[in-house]
This record gives sequence, C-alpha cells and structure tokens, in this order.
Amino acid sequence: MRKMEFAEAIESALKHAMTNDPDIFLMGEDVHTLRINLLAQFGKERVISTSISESAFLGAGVTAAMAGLRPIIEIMLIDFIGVAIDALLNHASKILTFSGGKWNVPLVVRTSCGGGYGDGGQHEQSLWGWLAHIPGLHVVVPSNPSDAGQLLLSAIESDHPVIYLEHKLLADYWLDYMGTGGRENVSFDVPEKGAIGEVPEKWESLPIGKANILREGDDITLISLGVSVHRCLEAANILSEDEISVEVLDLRWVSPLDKEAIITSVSKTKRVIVVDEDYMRFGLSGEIAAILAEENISPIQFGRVCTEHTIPFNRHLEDNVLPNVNRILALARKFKS
Amino acid sequence: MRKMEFAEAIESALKHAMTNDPDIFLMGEDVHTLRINLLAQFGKERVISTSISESAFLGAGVTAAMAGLRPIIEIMLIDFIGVAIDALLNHASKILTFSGGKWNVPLVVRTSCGGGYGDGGQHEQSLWGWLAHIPGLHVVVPSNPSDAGQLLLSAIESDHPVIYLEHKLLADYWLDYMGTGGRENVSFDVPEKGAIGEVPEKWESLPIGKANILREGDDITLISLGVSVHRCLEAANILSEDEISVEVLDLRWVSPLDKEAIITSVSKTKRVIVVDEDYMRFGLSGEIAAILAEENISPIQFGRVCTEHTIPFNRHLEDNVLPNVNRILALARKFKS
Amino acid sequence: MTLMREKTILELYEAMYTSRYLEKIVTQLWEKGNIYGEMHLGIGEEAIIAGVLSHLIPGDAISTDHRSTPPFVMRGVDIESLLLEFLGHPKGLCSGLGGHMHLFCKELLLTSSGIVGSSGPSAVGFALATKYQKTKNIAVAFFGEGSMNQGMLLESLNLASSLNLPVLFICKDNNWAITTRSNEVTGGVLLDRVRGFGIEAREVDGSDCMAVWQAVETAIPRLRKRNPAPYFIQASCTHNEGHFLGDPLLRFHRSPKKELGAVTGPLTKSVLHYKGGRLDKRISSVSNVLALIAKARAQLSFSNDPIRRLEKTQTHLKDQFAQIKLKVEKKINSISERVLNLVQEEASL
Amino acid sequence: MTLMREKTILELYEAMYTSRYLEKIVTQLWEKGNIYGEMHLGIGEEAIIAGVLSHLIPGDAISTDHRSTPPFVMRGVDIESLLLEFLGHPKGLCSGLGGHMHLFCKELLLTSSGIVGSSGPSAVGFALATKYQKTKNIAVAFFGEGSMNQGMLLESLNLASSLNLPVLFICKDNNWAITTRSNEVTGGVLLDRVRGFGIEAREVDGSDCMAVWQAVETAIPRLRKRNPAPYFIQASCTHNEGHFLGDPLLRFHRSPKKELGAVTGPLTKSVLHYKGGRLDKRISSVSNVLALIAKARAQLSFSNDPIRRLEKTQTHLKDQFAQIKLKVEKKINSISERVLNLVQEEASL
Ligand SMILES: Cc1ncc(C[n+]2csc(CCOP(=O)(O)OP(=O)(O)O)c2C)c(N)n1
Ligand SMILES: Cc1ncc(C[n+]2csc(CCOP(=O)(O)OP(=O)(O)O)c2C)c(N)n1
Ligand SMILES: [Mg+2]
Ligand SMILES: [Mg+2]
Repeated sequence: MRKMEFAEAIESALKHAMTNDPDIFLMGEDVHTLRINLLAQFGKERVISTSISESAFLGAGVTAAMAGLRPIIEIMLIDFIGVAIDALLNHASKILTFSGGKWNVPLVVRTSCGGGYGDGGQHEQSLWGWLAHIPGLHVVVPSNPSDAGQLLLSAIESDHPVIYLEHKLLADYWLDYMGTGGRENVSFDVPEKGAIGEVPEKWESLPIGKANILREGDDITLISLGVSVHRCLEAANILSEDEISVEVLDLRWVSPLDKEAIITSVSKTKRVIVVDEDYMRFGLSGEIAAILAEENISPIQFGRVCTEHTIPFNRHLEDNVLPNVNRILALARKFKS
Repeated sequence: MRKMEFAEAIESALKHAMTNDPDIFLMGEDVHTLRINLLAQFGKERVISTSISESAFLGAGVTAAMAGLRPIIEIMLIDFIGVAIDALLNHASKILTFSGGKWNVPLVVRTSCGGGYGDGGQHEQSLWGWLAHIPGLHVVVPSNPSDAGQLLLSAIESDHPVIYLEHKLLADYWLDYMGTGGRENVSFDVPEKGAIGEVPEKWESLPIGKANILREGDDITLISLGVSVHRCLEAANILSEDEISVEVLDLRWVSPLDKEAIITSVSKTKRVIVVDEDYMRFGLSGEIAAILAEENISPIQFGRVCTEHTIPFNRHLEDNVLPNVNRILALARKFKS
Repeated sequence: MTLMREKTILELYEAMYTSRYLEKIVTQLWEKGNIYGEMHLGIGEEAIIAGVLSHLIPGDAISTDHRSTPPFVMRGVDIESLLLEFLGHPKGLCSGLGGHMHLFCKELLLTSSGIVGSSGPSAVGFALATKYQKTKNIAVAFFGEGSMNQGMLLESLNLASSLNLPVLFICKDNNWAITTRSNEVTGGVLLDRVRGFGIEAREVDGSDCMAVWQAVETAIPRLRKRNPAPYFIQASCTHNEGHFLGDPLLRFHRSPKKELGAVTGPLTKSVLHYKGGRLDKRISSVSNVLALIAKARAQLSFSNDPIRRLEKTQTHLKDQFAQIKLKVEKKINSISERVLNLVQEEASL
Repeated sequence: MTLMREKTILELYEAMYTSRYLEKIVTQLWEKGNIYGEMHLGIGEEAIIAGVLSHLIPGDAISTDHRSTPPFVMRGVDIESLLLEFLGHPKGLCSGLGGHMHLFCKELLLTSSGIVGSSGPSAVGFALATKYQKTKNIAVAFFGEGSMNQGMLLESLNLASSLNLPVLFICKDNNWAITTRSNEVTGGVLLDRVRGFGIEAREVDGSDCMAVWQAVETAIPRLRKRNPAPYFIQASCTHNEGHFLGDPLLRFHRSPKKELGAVTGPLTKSVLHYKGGRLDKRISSVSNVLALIAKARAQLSFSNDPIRRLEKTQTHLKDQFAQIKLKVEKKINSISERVLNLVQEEASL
C-alpha cells in the first residue's frame, strides 16, 4: 500500500480515470491553477477554465454528459451552488425520468464543503442533505484518501448525476487557500487519518451506496460522514475509557443511503447519534430517524449532533456550531447514564 | 362569517394589509395581471412588474426589506426558485446572524406550489421541506381560505424571511391558468374545503409556528399540510367506517415546526403517517421522525405517504406519485391490521 | 446571398405546414380535454424553426424552450410518438413521463425545458461536446425575447463567446412574456447587448422563412469551422394563441360575455367583481387591461403568418403547396386517428 | 468639468490613507494569526472607493463585494468595531458573527457578501427603496470585473435600467478573478455590454482618485433626480496582495525557495512533485504558471498606486498630506493597540 494525502489521492485517481477514458473532462473556475497537473498532462481541451458563470457552465455540463461525455464540473464551494442549482433541481436530476428512462446524465459535480477554519457562513456549508432531497441526485462525501480516490471513480462511472463533496479540512490545498494562507501560526483541527492514509496500489471504484463500519461497538452507533467521522472516532476512543462501546458508521453516500447498514447497526446497539455537519433540520439526520421508524426499529435513544444555525465567524462559536467531540461525548454520556 | 375562495381570501387579506401599511409592496413577473385588483387600487409604485430575472428581483427584495420596507416578492412557481435561491440560501436567511442580530430581513416570498393537474415535474413541486432545511427561513403552507388570509398576515408581520406557498389546486386562478384553461371537460381533484370556506370578518394574523388539529382521533395521527390535509380528512372519514379513529394535524408551518402539537398527538395515538406532497427523503417527514425519536416517543408505527420521485406527466402516474387517499388508506389499514 | 432553390422552398413549406397542422390537431385534442396541463404552441414561429433547421445536419443538437413541438416535428421526431406523448401514453416519445414541456429525444439530440433561459446553457453543453469530439456539428438554442433577461441565458452568451463554441442562438421575439410586454421590462437594445458579449448578431423578419433561411445560411460557415464562433439571430414573430392554449386574456378577448359570467376565468372575474378601491381607478385599470389584450393578442394575418406569407409571395408554387397540404393533412389525420383509436380502445378495456 | 476644491482632495487623501493604513494593520493581524479565514484587501482600489463615496449623502446605501473594508471605513464605520469584528470579537460591528466577508451596518445601509455578483441585486433593492420612499438617495454597487459574467449581476443591470433606479454600478477592474485573467474568459467589451442594457457607462482610470471623483460628479445628477437612471463606471485598479492575503501564487513568486520545500503551499508542491505526464509538457505548464504569476501579480507602483499617485501629482499639498498621514497613523495605531490589549486581556482571563 502507498500513502497519500487526501487531495493527492483524488488527483491520482482522477489522473488514472482521465488516462483511461478520453471522454472525461473538467470544467470550472480557475481549474488551470487548481488542476495544474492535470492541465499539464491532458491539455486545455480537457481542463477548461471558465468565467464566473456557474449556472451556465453547470447547465452546460448536463448536456455535455447527455452528449456522451463524462464531464466533471467544479463548483468551487458548495455554498455557491445557490446561483446554479436549477441545473441540478430541474434538469440533471429529472431528465432520466422526463425522457422515459431513455437518456442518462452521467455528470459529476466536484465541489468543496465544510467548515472549521474561520471563513464564515457563506463559505463553510455542507448542504449534502439538501442536495439529496432532490430525487435523482446521488451525493457522496469521502472521509479519507483511500475512499476519496475510489469514490471519485464510482462517481465518474455512475450513469447518474453525482455530487462529490471534498471537505476543506481534509484537502490540504483548500485549507491552505482558505485557512492558513501559508501561515505557521494558525492551526485547525485536521483529523490526521482523514488527511493522509494508505491507498490501494491500483485505483478501483467502490460500490455505490455502501457505507463503511469504521469501528465496531455494542452500546451506541454514531452515524456520520466526512470530517465528522473522525470526531466520532475520537469520541469513541474516549468513551471506551468509560466502558461505553461505540460503533462508528461512515455513510460515505448520502444518496443512495445505505439503509441496511444503518438498520443492522442500530438494531444491535439500540442507541444512535447522527453526527452531521450539514444543517440539522429537514435533512440527513431526520431521514435516518424516518428509516428506523419505518422499519419499526425504535432505538432506546436517538440524538443529533449537527449544525443547527448559520455558521458564525468567531472561531470559538464556529467550533461549537459545527459537530465536535465534546458535543458527541455529552450526548453519548447522557444516553448511557 | 363570510365565505371566500382561497385566492380571494389571500387577496382580501393582502388588500387589508396594504391599506394599513404603506411599506408593503409586491414585485414579480406579470403582477400587473395576476394582481390587477391590487394594481388598480394601489398603483404601479406598489405593484411592480419585472422582467424574468428572479435572482435579481429576489435579491433586491432582500435589501428592500432591510431598508425598512415590507416587500412581497412573487416567484411564480416554487420550481423556479432554482435560478434564484442564492438570495435565500446565502442572504435572506443569514443576514440577521451575520449582522450580529442587528439587521432583520422582513421579506415575504409568495409563490405557488403543488401538483395534480398534469403540468409535469418542473412545475408541480412543493419543496417546502427543502426550503426549511436552511436555518433562518420560515415556511408556511395554508390549506384553506381562512388560514390563507390569516397566515399571509402572519408572514407579512414577521420580522424574518417567510416563504408563503399557495397550492395551485386551491387557488382557482392558478388552476385555471395552468390546468383547466377555461375548459369544461377536464377536472381535477380539488378539495372543496380547501378551495372555498368561511373567513373571519376582520383579517388578523395567526401565531407563527402553530399547527391546527383538523380532526381528533385516537388510533392514528395523520400529519400533513396544504392540499394533502384534505386527502387525510377524506381518508379519515373512510377509516372511521372501519372503526379506525384518525387524528389529522395540519402543520400550517413547516418552519418553525410545531413540535409540541406533533408530540402531543403522537403520544396519544402511537401511530403516525406523514402525508407530505414534498419529496420524501431528507425532508419534512424525516424531521418529524427525528423529533419524535429525540423525545423518546416511539410510535408503534411510523409511515410516510410522500412524493418519492420526479413527478411524471401522465395523469394516472402523477396521481399515484403524489400523496392520495388510497395510499393513505392502504398504509393506515396495514398499521391497524 | 445564396439563391434559394425551389426544392428548399418547398421543403420549408412542408416543414412549416406539418408543424402547423399538427399543432392544430394538438389544439383540438387539448380542447377536447385529452391533453393536460399547459400547452404552449409554436404557431406563428414556424418560419424561424424551419429556416434554421433546414441548415442542420445529422449530429447537430437543438435545445428548445417551452414551445418545443415545431422543432421536434421538423427535426423528424415520429409524429405518432409525439402525439402519444402529449396524451401521456406509455408508448409516447418519453413513455408519457415528460409531456409537452419536457420532450427529449436522445437519438436526435433534442431537449426542451419549462425553465425560462435554460436552453442557453443546454446548447452550450452540446456545442462543447461537438467541439470536444472534433466534429463539425453545432448546437442551436431556441428561446423567447423574454428569456434574454434571465441570468443563465446571459451567462451562456458569455460562455459560448469566450470558449468559441458553435452555438446558434435564436431569439424568437414576439415581444411578449406571458402577459408582459418585453420591451417595457427590457433595458437597451437586445442586439447591442449580445454584441457586447462579443457575439455577431443580426435581426431578421421571422415571419419570412426565406429571410430566416438566408440569415442562417450566412451564419453557418462561422459556426461550422475549425475555430467556430457563436452567432445570434433575433427573429420577430407573432403568436396566435396568447401564451398558451386557454390563455385567459385571449379567452376574455374572444368571448367576453361568456367569460364574464363564467365560474372559470378567475382573473377577469376578479377584475370586475372586486369590491373596494376607487371605482374610477378600478375601471381605468380594467380598461387598460382590455386595451392591452386587444392590441396585444394580435391574430396572424397575411403579413405575419409565415405560411400564408410564403403562399402569397411564391404564387408560382401554388399547386405544389396545395399538394403538400393534402399530403401532410392526410398523413397527420391518419396518425391522429390511429392514436385516438388506440387511446379509446385502451380506455374501454 | 467641476473644479475640485483643495478641501476635497485632502478629504480624498485622508479617506484613502485611512483605509490603506488600516488594511496594513489588518495584514499584520492576519499574519500574526489573529484573523482567521480568507482576508481580501482593497489595497490598490482606494481611489475608486474614495472618489465614489465623496459624493454620497446620508441615506445613500452601499453594497460591496468581498473587498468590503475600504467602503466601510470610508463611510465612517467605527474603526475599533471593525477591527474587533475581524478578530471575531463579541464587541465587533457584527458581534463577531459576520467577519470580514459578511460585514453589515444597518445605520449606514452598508452590506457586503462573499457571493460573487450579489452586490448587484443588493444595490437594486436599496435603490428601489429610496425611490419608493421618494428620497433623493441612491445606492452604490461595488464589484469586480470578474463578477460581470455572473447572471444575477447581469440581471440586476436590466432591472435597474428597466425600473429606472438610482443605482451607481462601480466595476473595479483589476483584470483578475482569483487566478484567472478576466479578459481571457470574457466575451466582448464590458462597456458595450452595459450600454446594451440601456445604461450610460464610462471608463475611468481607477488609480486616479480625482478622475474617479470627476466621473462620479457627472453621474450624480442623473442618479439624484425625480426620474433617475442607473449609471455604470468601469474603473481600472491593481491589487497588491494577489487575490487575498496568503495568495499561494504570490507566496511562490515572493519566496520560491521557501514555498518550494514547505509543507504548505500544496499548489506549488504538487506542480513540482507530481509524477507522471510527459516531463516537457509538465515543465512548460509550470513555467507558464510562473510567467503568469510574474506578469500578473504586479506591485503597486508610482503609476498605479492611487495614494502615491496623488502625492506625486499634487506636490503642493505635500505638507498637508504628511500631516494627514501622521494623524491617521496615530489614530489607527492607538485603536489597534487598544483592541489588541483588550483581546489579550480577555485571552488571559
Ligand atoms: C425561471 C422561470 N421563470 C418564469 C417562468 C414562467 N414563464 C414561462 S414562459 C414565460 C415567458 C417567456 O417569454 P419568452 O421567453 O419571450 O417566450 P414566449 O412565451 O414569448 O415564446 C414565463 C415568465 C419559467 N417557466 N421559468
Ligand atoms: C458565486 C461565486 N462563485 C465563485 C466565488 C469564488 N470567488 C471569490 S472572489 C472571486 C473572483 C472575483 O473576481 P472579481 O469580481 O474581479 O473581484 P476581485 O477579487 O478581482 O476584486 C471568485 C471566483 C464566489 N465567491 N461566489
Ligand atoms: Mg416572447
Ligand atoms: Mg477582478
């Protein structure tokens, strides 16, 4: 096994995919800089820089995919999808149905997400549950380098539109751009196992919609994804000292959601906390509750550690609005007391 | 008490509000036609027709509200919010927080929603749960003329941004525009009690975030809103013949959600079906499940009758993709068998 | 200026008449209640569609707006599958799931959308693909003048221009967006705006199919070359049926008495029954609306109906036109009968 | 042309220097790690902001983009509350919740946003309100040339034009959008585009505060009248600090050795360490980027630094300028000391 950083793994897998499939191209703002290596290798026909016109180039990505290509459209930050989401809401997600099942939209939207570095409420959202509300969209959120590379391949191979969200605390170049800016006197709570790790010798895709059990346990299931899975693992470690045995489930995919994995784990532990960096209400955490309730699995306890409000600029407040280890610990201990 | 049609009630309440508060104005596409009576009474300074530029005029509504006015911005159909939602996602909903709690955005977005008349997947969405995912937005969906007028006043009086959704099956002019087109040989399942009903002699606002029990019962709670509450009432009637006693809760507000009403009712009946015309996953129905689970109220049964897919054009398929009486009956009977 | 061959003129005529006749059948079906929802017709804009499509070759793509029937028919989509789609039938072009506002044909690279302005980005994506695949194909975007104020369409002008993409933007200018006169809500001059994006642009009389054909003939070489550039044509046109079938303003205009008292037509009803407000103001506003209707919802005439216009200017082709009409009517009538029989049979099962 | 009074020139100088000096302090605070996240400076565009704001009266509104510090300071927002906000302090302008990209001041009708293009609709809404309230007030939108391809900004040009709203659109043109040269992704000529929306538009040298002042002086009467019209000014400028503080391209340019080997700077790291791809291609691409950096991230010089330029052209005001500098530095130094003391005190609690 070789070791790679999170962003390096994405780029490595992408390079692999682009080498094998000439129909893959990238398009977005500043990709000549952000993807300079790929530009160097594949040329500007396949790494296309655009003006700040998200609604036009995302919309164009939809039909480029319908024309038989495999576009990867970059929306710099998922927060900016607000200006362009019509392309996903009314087009990418619906055209397969509208066409009577005859025309697929194999589009990948690559975008960065998440907070924890002091950029404030218009730049640190996660929004994956929001996207997943729209039938026909797939949404994937890798939590470590190996998954990051493999899930990107899954997204590219999929015949459906997939939103691929890359967390800024894990991707070093994003954090450098938006957070540290080359300074050595600021630091952020970057989970090491998310930022760097072993990756397969040869890149291959992972199955779509399959979650991953990161840690087995009997008392409480923590269901999470992205950076938050590392908060969960840290909390699980601490809780094990209190003899609370914690299972940590990394969903990987928000949509399709791995119902089976959720049901299996919660049936065993009977206690569940959803740790979700996206907004709490009307989103992923609720969907999980509904799945359990529909299956008549009534956990003894159900709790949520999510982002409940607009993310504030103040770093201290920010850290408490986003899911953190202490909030997980507090709730877990309440559950087992 | 006087009787009014749904749209008539909205217009009557709006006229009342505009007469009393000169800061209220309307803006949107075709409002010179859609609101011709208000135009006649209040002039074109207060009923402002725009080009098809939703992102600009919705964004403008945000700052007009911040400047002290009470704008009512019309987005013709909620489906079209895709081109303009940045104004809600990153501005209207967040500015109160960003400003340190110092600057309110008393904006009302008035828009039509819902299906059941054969217009297809880009024109019949509900999206209220999607909107409510964004912290800082309030979302209200009236189900009858009296509520329609009163809740519009609540929306206008609120100091927060409120999305006011008017169902096309209830508002006669919308149904005429988009569905019947003056034909006498097409008909739709318009719930009579939603389309016409008694309204208060004098318009007054209703409290924000308060649900309404439309029918009391002991065996099953149907939680719903908009047109679907009438499907619930119809189902409840039929179920009463099977000696199943059904409670019907009209949420009215998606956000803020009336937790108390939900908890009280489900604590009693122990069985709950959420009947929601918005998309099922990652939305309102899940949020209700989460609220119950968090409060440790484990209904014996929990079910959902929602829109699960892109709404198809074919009328028969459409009627089955949207919540309908038969789907409610089937699930309720399963619950009590 | 290339001289048009007689054959081309006859083809344009057949294309226009096919679309026109089909939409008349569609109107009947809609009036009979067999078609649900909104139905936007392209009657009045056939010359634009025919004049453009006449220049397309296999592999070219078309992105349309809510008036998608004419381009779909003229591009060769099977008429039976279109009619079945309008009826929501499983055997329709889109298995009855799309309907008239969401028509898609993968084989012919045809899309439509009910979201104003979205044909811009859509055509840009198709054009990007043809450039990527190094074909000589182009993409056409059809949209109305009202869409020219929608951000994504404006953005797509810039994208096509800055990426040098072979997009032919066709603005069908009827000066109306539902009940709004576009010139009252549009700043400046559209062609100037477009040129400000670095795109060559010109105007043409969109009721004259030969003029449209000529304009596109000039545009095509700029589009179909190694380093292509987008091109923009603003073509005037007149719609006969208001915004869509059953347009309430038009209904009122056509039979005020009936609509006045009817339970339907809430718009006109409320105008007249509304209580409150100064009466004079109210009346003046209502009559403004009426004036607006009268002026606005103009009928097609000899001068602006593209089909009658061609008949009038090309009198020497009179007999051929008549033959085409017969052929087209026969063909479509038999299809529509077959379709109706099928639907009725199934309904009686 | 109105002759500028000496008093006005000195006021412009003071405004510019206050903003400049404050942003230098901000830079230090950012470098010390006291400010989190991205920090976009307005250094280099002070002449534009000062030249515009000099014409504003109470009740006028300003919508800014991500470079909000200069307009906020020059409009008179308390400097202490601004600094505290940048530090995320509860006593900051926005109680520490907004931060530098989301500054809001209700009293002075000032907004900012990190979403490119949103200052357009924002200013349109303010202008609508002033027209509604029948005041003579206007609204200013500040944005960069890169934002001119964002749909909502283009839409807002049309809205302001068609509704005749008193919006002064100020395009600060540095020809860069993060690492993209705007002229390479922008079709046509911006001023033509704007005029195509029916808006009067002109260019001005944005490093010359007197020229900006004059341009706005001409625009104001069109804005502040009974039937106002929007106005658009494209003002050139140069940013000294790349896109934001810590701009990786600039860091690499300034100290390639340090950044080359550093763990930070993944961008340059990956360019140089990346395995695979034809080496010659890779190297040529890297050197292209370097060339781009060298050419692009130009330093402020006598000719494009608005402050030094004013000093150079108005040598007779040399002494007054020096006095202003002293006064400003003293004031801001004492504020920043107070702020830092407060923050340190609290941290030690
Ligand atoms: C984003 C969006 N906004 C509004 C509408 C409602 N709408 C449908 S057609 C139309 C008018 C379009 O005018 P134009 O582009 O001139 O086309 P025409 O109908 O005149 O052919 C409007 C406003 C929509 N479908 N999508
Ligand atoms: C909708 C949106 N897209 C992309 C971005 C990322 N972004 C931030 S600033 C910027 C460049 C803006 O360029 P310009 O308007 O010229 O302003 P400048 O930074 O040059 O002053 C971009 C692309 C954003 N903030 N919002
Ligand atoms: Mg039109
Ligand atoms: Mg710039």
